[in-house]
Amino acid sequence: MIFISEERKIRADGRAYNELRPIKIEAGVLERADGSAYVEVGGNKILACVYGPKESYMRRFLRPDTGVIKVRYNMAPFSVDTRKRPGPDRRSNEISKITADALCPALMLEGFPRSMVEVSIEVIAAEGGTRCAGVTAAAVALADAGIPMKDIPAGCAAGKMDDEVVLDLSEIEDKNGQADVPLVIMPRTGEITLLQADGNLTDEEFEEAIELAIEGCMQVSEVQKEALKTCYSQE
Amino acid sequence: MIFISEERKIRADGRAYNELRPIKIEAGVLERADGSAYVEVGGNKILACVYGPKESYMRRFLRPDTGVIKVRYNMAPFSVDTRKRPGPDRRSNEISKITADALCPALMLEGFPRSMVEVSIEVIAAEGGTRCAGVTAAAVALADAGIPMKDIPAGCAAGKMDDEVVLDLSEIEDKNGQADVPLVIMPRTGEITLLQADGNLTDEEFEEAIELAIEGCMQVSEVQKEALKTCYSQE
Amino acid sequence: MIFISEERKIRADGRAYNELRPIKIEAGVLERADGSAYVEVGGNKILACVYGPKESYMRRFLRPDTGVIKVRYNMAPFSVDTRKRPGPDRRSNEISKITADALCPALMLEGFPRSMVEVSIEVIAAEGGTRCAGVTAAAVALADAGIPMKDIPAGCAAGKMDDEVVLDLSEIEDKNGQADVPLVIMPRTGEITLLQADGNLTDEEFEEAIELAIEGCMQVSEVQKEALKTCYSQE
Amino acid sequence: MDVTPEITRDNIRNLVNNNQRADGRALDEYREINIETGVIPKAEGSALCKLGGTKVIVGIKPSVGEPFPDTPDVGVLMTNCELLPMADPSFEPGPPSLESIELARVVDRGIRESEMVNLNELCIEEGKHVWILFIDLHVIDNCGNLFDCASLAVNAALKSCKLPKASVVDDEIVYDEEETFDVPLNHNVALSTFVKIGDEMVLDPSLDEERVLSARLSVGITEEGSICSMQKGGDEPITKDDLFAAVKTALNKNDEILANLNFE
Amino acid sequence: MDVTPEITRDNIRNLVNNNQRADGRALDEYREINIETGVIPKAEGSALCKLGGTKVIVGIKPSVGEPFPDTPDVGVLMTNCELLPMADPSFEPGPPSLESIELARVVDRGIRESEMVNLNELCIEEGKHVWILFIDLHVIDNCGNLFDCASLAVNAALKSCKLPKASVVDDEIVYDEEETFDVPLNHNVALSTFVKIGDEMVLDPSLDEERVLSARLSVGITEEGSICSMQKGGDEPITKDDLFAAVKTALNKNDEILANLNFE
Amino acid sequence: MDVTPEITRDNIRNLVNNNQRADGRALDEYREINIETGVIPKAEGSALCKLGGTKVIVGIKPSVGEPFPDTPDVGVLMTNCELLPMADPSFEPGPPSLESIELARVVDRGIRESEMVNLNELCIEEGKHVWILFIDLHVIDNCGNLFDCASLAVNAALKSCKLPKASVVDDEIVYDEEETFDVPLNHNVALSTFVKIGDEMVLDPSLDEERVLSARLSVGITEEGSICSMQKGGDEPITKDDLFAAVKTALNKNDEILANLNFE
Repeated sequence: MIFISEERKIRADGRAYNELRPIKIEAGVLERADGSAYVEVGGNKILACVYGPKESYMRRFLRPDTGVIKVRYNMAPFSVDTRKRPGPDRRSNEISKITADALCPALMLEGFPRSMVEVSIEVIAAEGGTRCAGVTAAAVALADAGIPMKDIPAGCAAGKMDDEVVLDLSEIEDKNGQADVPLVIMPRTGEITLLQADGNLTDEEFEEAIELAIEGCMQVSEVQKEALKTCYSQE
Repeated sequence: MIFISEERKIRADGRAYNELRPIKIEAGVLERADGSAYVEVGGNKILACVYGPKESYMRRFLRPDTGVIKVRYNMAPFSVDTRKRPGPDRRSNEISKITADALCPALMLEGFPRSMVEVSIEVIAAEGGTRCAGVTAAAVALADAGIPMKDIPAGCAAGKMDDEVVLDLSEIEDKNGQADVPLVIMPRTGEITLLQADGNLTDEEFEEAIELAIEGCMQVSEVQKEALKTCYSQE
Repeated sequence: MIFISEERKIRADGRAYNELRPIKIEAGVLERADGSAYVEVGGNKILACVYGPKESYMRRFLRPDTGVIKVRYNMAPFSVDTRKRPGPDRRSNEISKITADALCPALMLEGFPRSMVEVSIEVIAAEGGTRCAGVTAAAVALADAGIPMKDIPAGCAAGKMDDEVVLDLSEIEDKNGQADVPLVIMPRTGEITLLQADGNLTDEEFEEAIELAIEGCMQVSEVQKEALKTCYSQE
Repeated sequence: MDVTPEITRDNIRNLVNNNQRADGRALDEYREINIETGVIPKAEGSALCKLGGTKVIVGIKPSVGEPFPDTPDVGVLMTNCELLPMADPSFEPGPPSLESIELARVVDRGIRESEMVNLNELCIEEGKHVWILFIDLHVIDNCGNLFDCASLAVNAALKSCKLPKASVVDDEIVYDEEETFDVPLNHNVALSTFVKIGDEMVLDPSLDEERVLSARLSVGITEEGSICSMQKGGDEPITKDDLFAAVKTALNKNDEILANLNFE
Repeated sequence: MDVTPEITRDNIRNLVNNNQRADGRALDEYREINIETGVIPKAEGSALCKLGGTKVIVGIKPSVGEPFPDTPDVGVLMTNCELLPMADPSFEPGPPSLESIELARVVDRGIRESEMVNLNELCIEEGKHVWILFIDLHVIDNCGNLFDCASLAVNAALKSCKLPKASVVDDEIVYDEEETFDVPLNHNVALSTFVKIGDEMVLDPSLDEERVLSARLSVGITEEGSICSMQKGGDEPITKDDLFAAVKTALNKNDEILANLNFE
Repeated sequence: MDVTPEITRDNIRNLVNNNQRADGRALDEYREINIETGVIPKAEGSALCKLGGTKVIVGIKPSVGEPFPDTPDVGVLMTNCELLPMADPSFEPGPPSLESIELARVVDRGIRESEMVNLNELCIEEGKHVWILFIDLHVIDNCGNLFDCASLAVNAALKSCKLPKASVVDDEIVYDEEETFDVPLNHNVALSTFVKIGDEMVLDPSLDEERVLSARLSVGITEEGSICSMQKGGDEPITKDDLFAAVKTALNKNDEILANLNFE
C-alpha cells in the first residue's frame, strides 16, 4: 500500500515494478590500482579495484595450474546509518567468498599459474543491494585491469514487496519487503554465478523473480559496457 | 553432613568413599578420525579423536628425531550451566598442555620423525572432573588410531570433602569440597604423568588421596581395555 | 602562577627553567640480556634491554645489506594511575616506531647483514617524558651489548608552561602545560633523530624550545657516559 | 586442501552420467536420517543429527537480555557454528573459517527469514527484556552435506527446547523453573542441498561427491512449501534449468525430510 | 617493500640538487588541491580531498555517549585510519599497520593539540552525555604525502559536519533533527610535510620522492600562525638548520594551503 | 627452542648423581632470595623478588567493581603474567604463551585455593561493589625457577598492598585516601619447585637444570604446613616415591623460604 500505488503499479520512488534505480558506472577512477571502477546504484556508492595477476604472500591459496582470485568486500564505517566497526565481520566475509565465486567463472587465469588477482570492493555509501553492485563494479575493474575474461558478470536483485515481485529493491523497500533474491549472471550465456534468496516465495513467484532479475542484470550489463567504452576512448 | 551420611559413610549420590561414578567408554565412534572414543563419567560426556601421525603446517613444533603430540582440549558452549564463549581460554590452554604431557610418556613416536599426532578432546557435557576423563578418552582414541603405545594412561581424581578423602568428586561435591587432586598414571608401572592439587590437605591426607586416586585410575583402566576389546571384536 | 614563582622563575618542584629532573642511569642490570640499562628520570623507572645482532623469525624485516633494529616500547599495567590493559596499543606502537628511527642513525650494522637487533623498553613507572627516557635507556643498553655505534643518542623534552619555555616537563607540568617538544639528538654532531611537537608555540618559542631541549640532551649524554664507564670499570 | 584422485573424480562423473551413485542411491535420494533430542543435560534444547555418517550436535542456551533497539519487541537468535578439528582433517582450530561462517549464516538465514521461530513470544518486556537463544552448532563428523544435517539438527533442537516462564517483578527477572514452555515455532523448514555433477543436480552429496563439485545449490523450504532461503556455492555457474529442476526436486522431497522431525 | 631502482633514486637527487623536480614543481610547491564535501549521504560530515593523484575520503559519524571521567565537560574525538588495499599494492588488509597508526595519530594530534574543535560545546550534560565524533579516514589512492591530504580532508569534513540539537528530557536524549548546528571550530590547521633529499627539504613529496626519503618532517600550523604539531620520521637525522628552514617555508605556505578550505 | 649441548646435559646429570650442582648448592638448597617491596610508586602494592639471578616484579592495582553473580559477597583477584622478551631470548612478544599461562594459573591457584587472601573483607556492599585486585606479574630476568620467584613476589606485593577505605554514599563509592588498610591475608604460602634429574628431585632449579628437566613438580604449602597446590609438568613421568620425597623436602624447607617475607 505504501510503496505501490494500487492503480498504476508505481513504487513509492516512482519506479515501475521492472525498473532499476538510477545507475552510473565509471571505469579507471584510481591511479595506483591496475584496474578500478566506481558504481552508483540508487544511494549506493561503491569503489572496486584490482591488483594483479601477481605473486602473493598468501601462498596456500595459490595453485600450480592456474591463477586464482581473492576478493575483499568491505563496508566503510560511515557508509551506514549507525557507524559500523572497521574491519571484516561474518557478513562481509561471506559476501567476499560468494563474490569470488561469482566472478571466477568469467576469468581466464590459466595463463597465470601461481599468481593471484586481488579484488577489493569498498562500499563508501550503502543503500540496499550492495553485494550485487559490488560484483558489478568488480567486473568492470577486472576488465579495466586487462584481466582476460570470457564475459563481464553483472548483478542485480529481484524481490517481493506487498505480494508483488519487483526489481532491484531499495533499502527502504527491502526493510519492508517479503523476499530478496540477489543474482549475478554472465550475460553472454545467461549462466548464474551468484544466487541467494531470503524470505518467502511460492514456486511461481520464485521463477518470476529469477526472470526479472535476469532482465535487470542484462540492463546493468549495458551500462558496464558503456563505461568501459568511455574509458578506452579516453586513453 | 550433607554429602556423607555419618553412619554408613555413603555419599549423597549413594557412592562409597572409594567408588567411581558410573563410567562408560566406547571406542571408534567417529568415521573420519583415525581414532576416536566417547567417555561418560557421571554427567560428563566427552569425545576424543586422533589424526596422525602426519605432516603438519605447525612446523616449529616438529622434531627431527621423533614424532610429537599436540592436544586441543575444548568445552562446548552448551556443556556448562552458563553458556561459555566459544574458543580457547586460559583454562583450556593449560589443560591442553598438561594433557599432552600426561599422554606423551606412553607414546612410542620415534618411528615417526617430523610428524605430529593431533588429539582433540571435546567436552560436550561437563559435570566435574573433565580433565581426567579427557585424558582417559584421548588414551583410548590413540589406541584406536593404532598409535604405538607402551601403556594406556588412565585418569581419575581424588578429593577431600567434609574432612574425608574420597574418590572422583562430582561437580556438586567439588563445589563444596576442600581439595581436588586430579591424577593420571600409566597402569603398568604406576608412574604418574599428570598431577595437580588444589585446596588444603595435610601430609597424611595428601598421601591417602594419591593412593585412592591410583586405585581409581586402575578401575578406569579396566573399562578402557574392555572398550578397546569390544571395538576390535566388532571389526 | 602555580608552577613558576614569579620573582625567582623557580618551578613548583624547585627546578630552574633549564633544569632536568633528578636522573640516574645504570648499565648492565640484567643477567640474560646481551645488554641492559635502567633509567630513572623524576618518577619514571625504565628498563631497556638488547638481544642481538641475531637471526630472527621475522624474516620480512631482515635486509641482505645490513642489520636492522626492532624496538618494542611497552608500559607495565601498574606503571600508571589507572591500570593499563597489558599489551601494545596505538600509542606504544607509534613510540616503538619513532624510537627505532631515533636509534637507527647511530648504529653501524653493515657488518651484520640478515640479522636483527631487538630492543625492548619497559616502562615500570611512568611520570611524564617516558619516550625520551626510553630512548636514553635503550641507547645505553645498546652500548652495553657491544653493538657498534657512531654515537649514543640522548633524549630530553622541552615544553611550554605558563607562557614560559622550560626543560623536561614532569607529569603534572605536562598536564597543565601548553606544549611539549620531545627531542633526541646524537650528541657528537647535534643531529636530530627524534622530534615531535604538540601544543601551541610561536616561531620564536619553538626555536627556544629546540635550543633548550638540545642543552638537556647534552646533560643526559654526560650521565649516560658516566653509567657506561661505571659499568665497564666493574667488569 | 583435500585432493581427490582424478580416477575417483572420473568414476563419480561416469556413475552420475548413468544415473548411479557409489553408495547405490538414486540421484534424488537422501541418506538415512537419524535425530536424537535432549542429548545435552545442561542445554535447554539439544539434538544430535546423523545424516549417513555425518554428525552434528546442536545445543541451545537461553539467556535474558536487551532487545536490539530497532526491534524492541522480539527475541534474539544467535547462531554460531564450529567445524571441529575432529570432524575432518582439513578443519583447523582457530578463528571460524569461511566454510564455517557460510554454514552458520545459511542455517541462520534459513531460520530467520522463514520466520521459523515466533520471536514475538520471546519478548518478556518490550524494549527491556527479551529471550536470547544461543544456538551453537558442533560439527563432529563430516561425511558430506553439512548444510542439510546442520539445518535439521537446529530445527530439532529448537523443537525440543524448553524455557522457564520469566516475568518481571520490581524491574528484576524472576524465573519459574517449574513451569516451562516450548520455544514457539511457526513451522519446520528443511534445507535440500544439491551438487552439479556433469549435467545432473545430485541431492544430498556424499563427501566424495562434494569434492568433485563445481557448483552447489541449497534450497530451504517450509513445511507449507514456501521457498524461504537459497544459496549457490562453488566456482562454476549453473543454468536456469538446473536451478528450476533442483527447486522442483526439493519441493517433492520436502515432506519426506521433515517427517524426521515428527518426534515428541 | 617497494624498491625504487637506483637510477630513479639518483635521478631524483640530481634534479633536487639543481632545484628541480620530476613533475616540474618548485621545491616548495604544492600539487593541486581539490576538496569536495558532503560526499557521503549517511555521514553527518564528509569530504573527499585530492592532492595531485592522492585521494582520501573522510566520514564523520556522531553519537552521544559518556565523557571520559577526567574530562567530564568536553566532547570526544575518535580518529581511525584505514590504508585500504586499493590505495597501494603494499597496503595489506588486516590489523592497522604502523604506517596507518602513525598517520592516524599525527592527524589526531594535529586536531586535538591545536584545539581545532571547541570540545566544550560538544558537552550535552556534564559528566553524563557528550557528543562523540567518530572520524574515519579512508585512504583510497596513494600517490604520495598522505599526511597532508588526510589532514586537509579531516579539517574539511569537520567544517562540513552538522549535528542535530540534542537535549536531555527525563534523563533520555532527545534529538531535534530539524535544527542542526555546525561542529564548532576554533580555527583551521594545515599540515606541511617535507622530505629531505640531498641537502634540501622538499615540500609535498610525490610517491617517488617519498621512496628515496631518508628523513621526513611534518609541521602543523594553525591559521593564526601557531606551530601546533610536528613529527619527524625516517631513519636518517636532520639538522637544526633543516628544521628551522622547513618551519619557515611551512609558515610562508600556510595561508595558501588553508585557502582550499574556504568553501561554504 | 633453547638447545642445551649434550655435554652440559651429561655434566649436570653426573653432578647430581654425585649429590652436587654446578653452583655448589646442595640438592635441596635454595639460591639467595631478596625481596624489596613498594618499588612501584603508582601501584598500591608492589614487590621485586630476586631468586639468584631470576627477577620478577609484581604490581597490584585495585579498583572497585561488581562481584561475580555466584559469589556476591567476596572480592576478586585477577592474576596476569607477562614473560617479557627482555627476560629470555626465547620469550616472544604477542599473546601469552602456554608457559606464561601455566605460570599465571599456578600462581593464581596457589593464592586462591589456599585462601591466602580473606576475600570477604574485600566486599564493600554485597552483590554490588567489591574490591578487584589486578595482580600483574612482570618477569624481567629468567635464570630459572620462575614459579617460586613469582609466587614469592605476589605474596610480598599482597602483604605490602594498602587500599583506601571505601564506603557507599548515595549509591556512589566514596574513597578515604587518608585512611588505608592492609589487604587481609590469612597466611603466607611458599611454592617449592623441583626438577627430576636422574633419580633425584632437585630443589630450585637453575636455568641449565631446567633445560635438562624431564619432569617438574611444584608444591605449594601454607605457613601452617597445609599442602594447598601442586602442579606436575614435563613430558616424563615421576614415581610415587619421587612425589612423596619432594613433598617431605618442601615441608622441611617451608619456614626457611617464608622467613623472607618477614619484612615490615
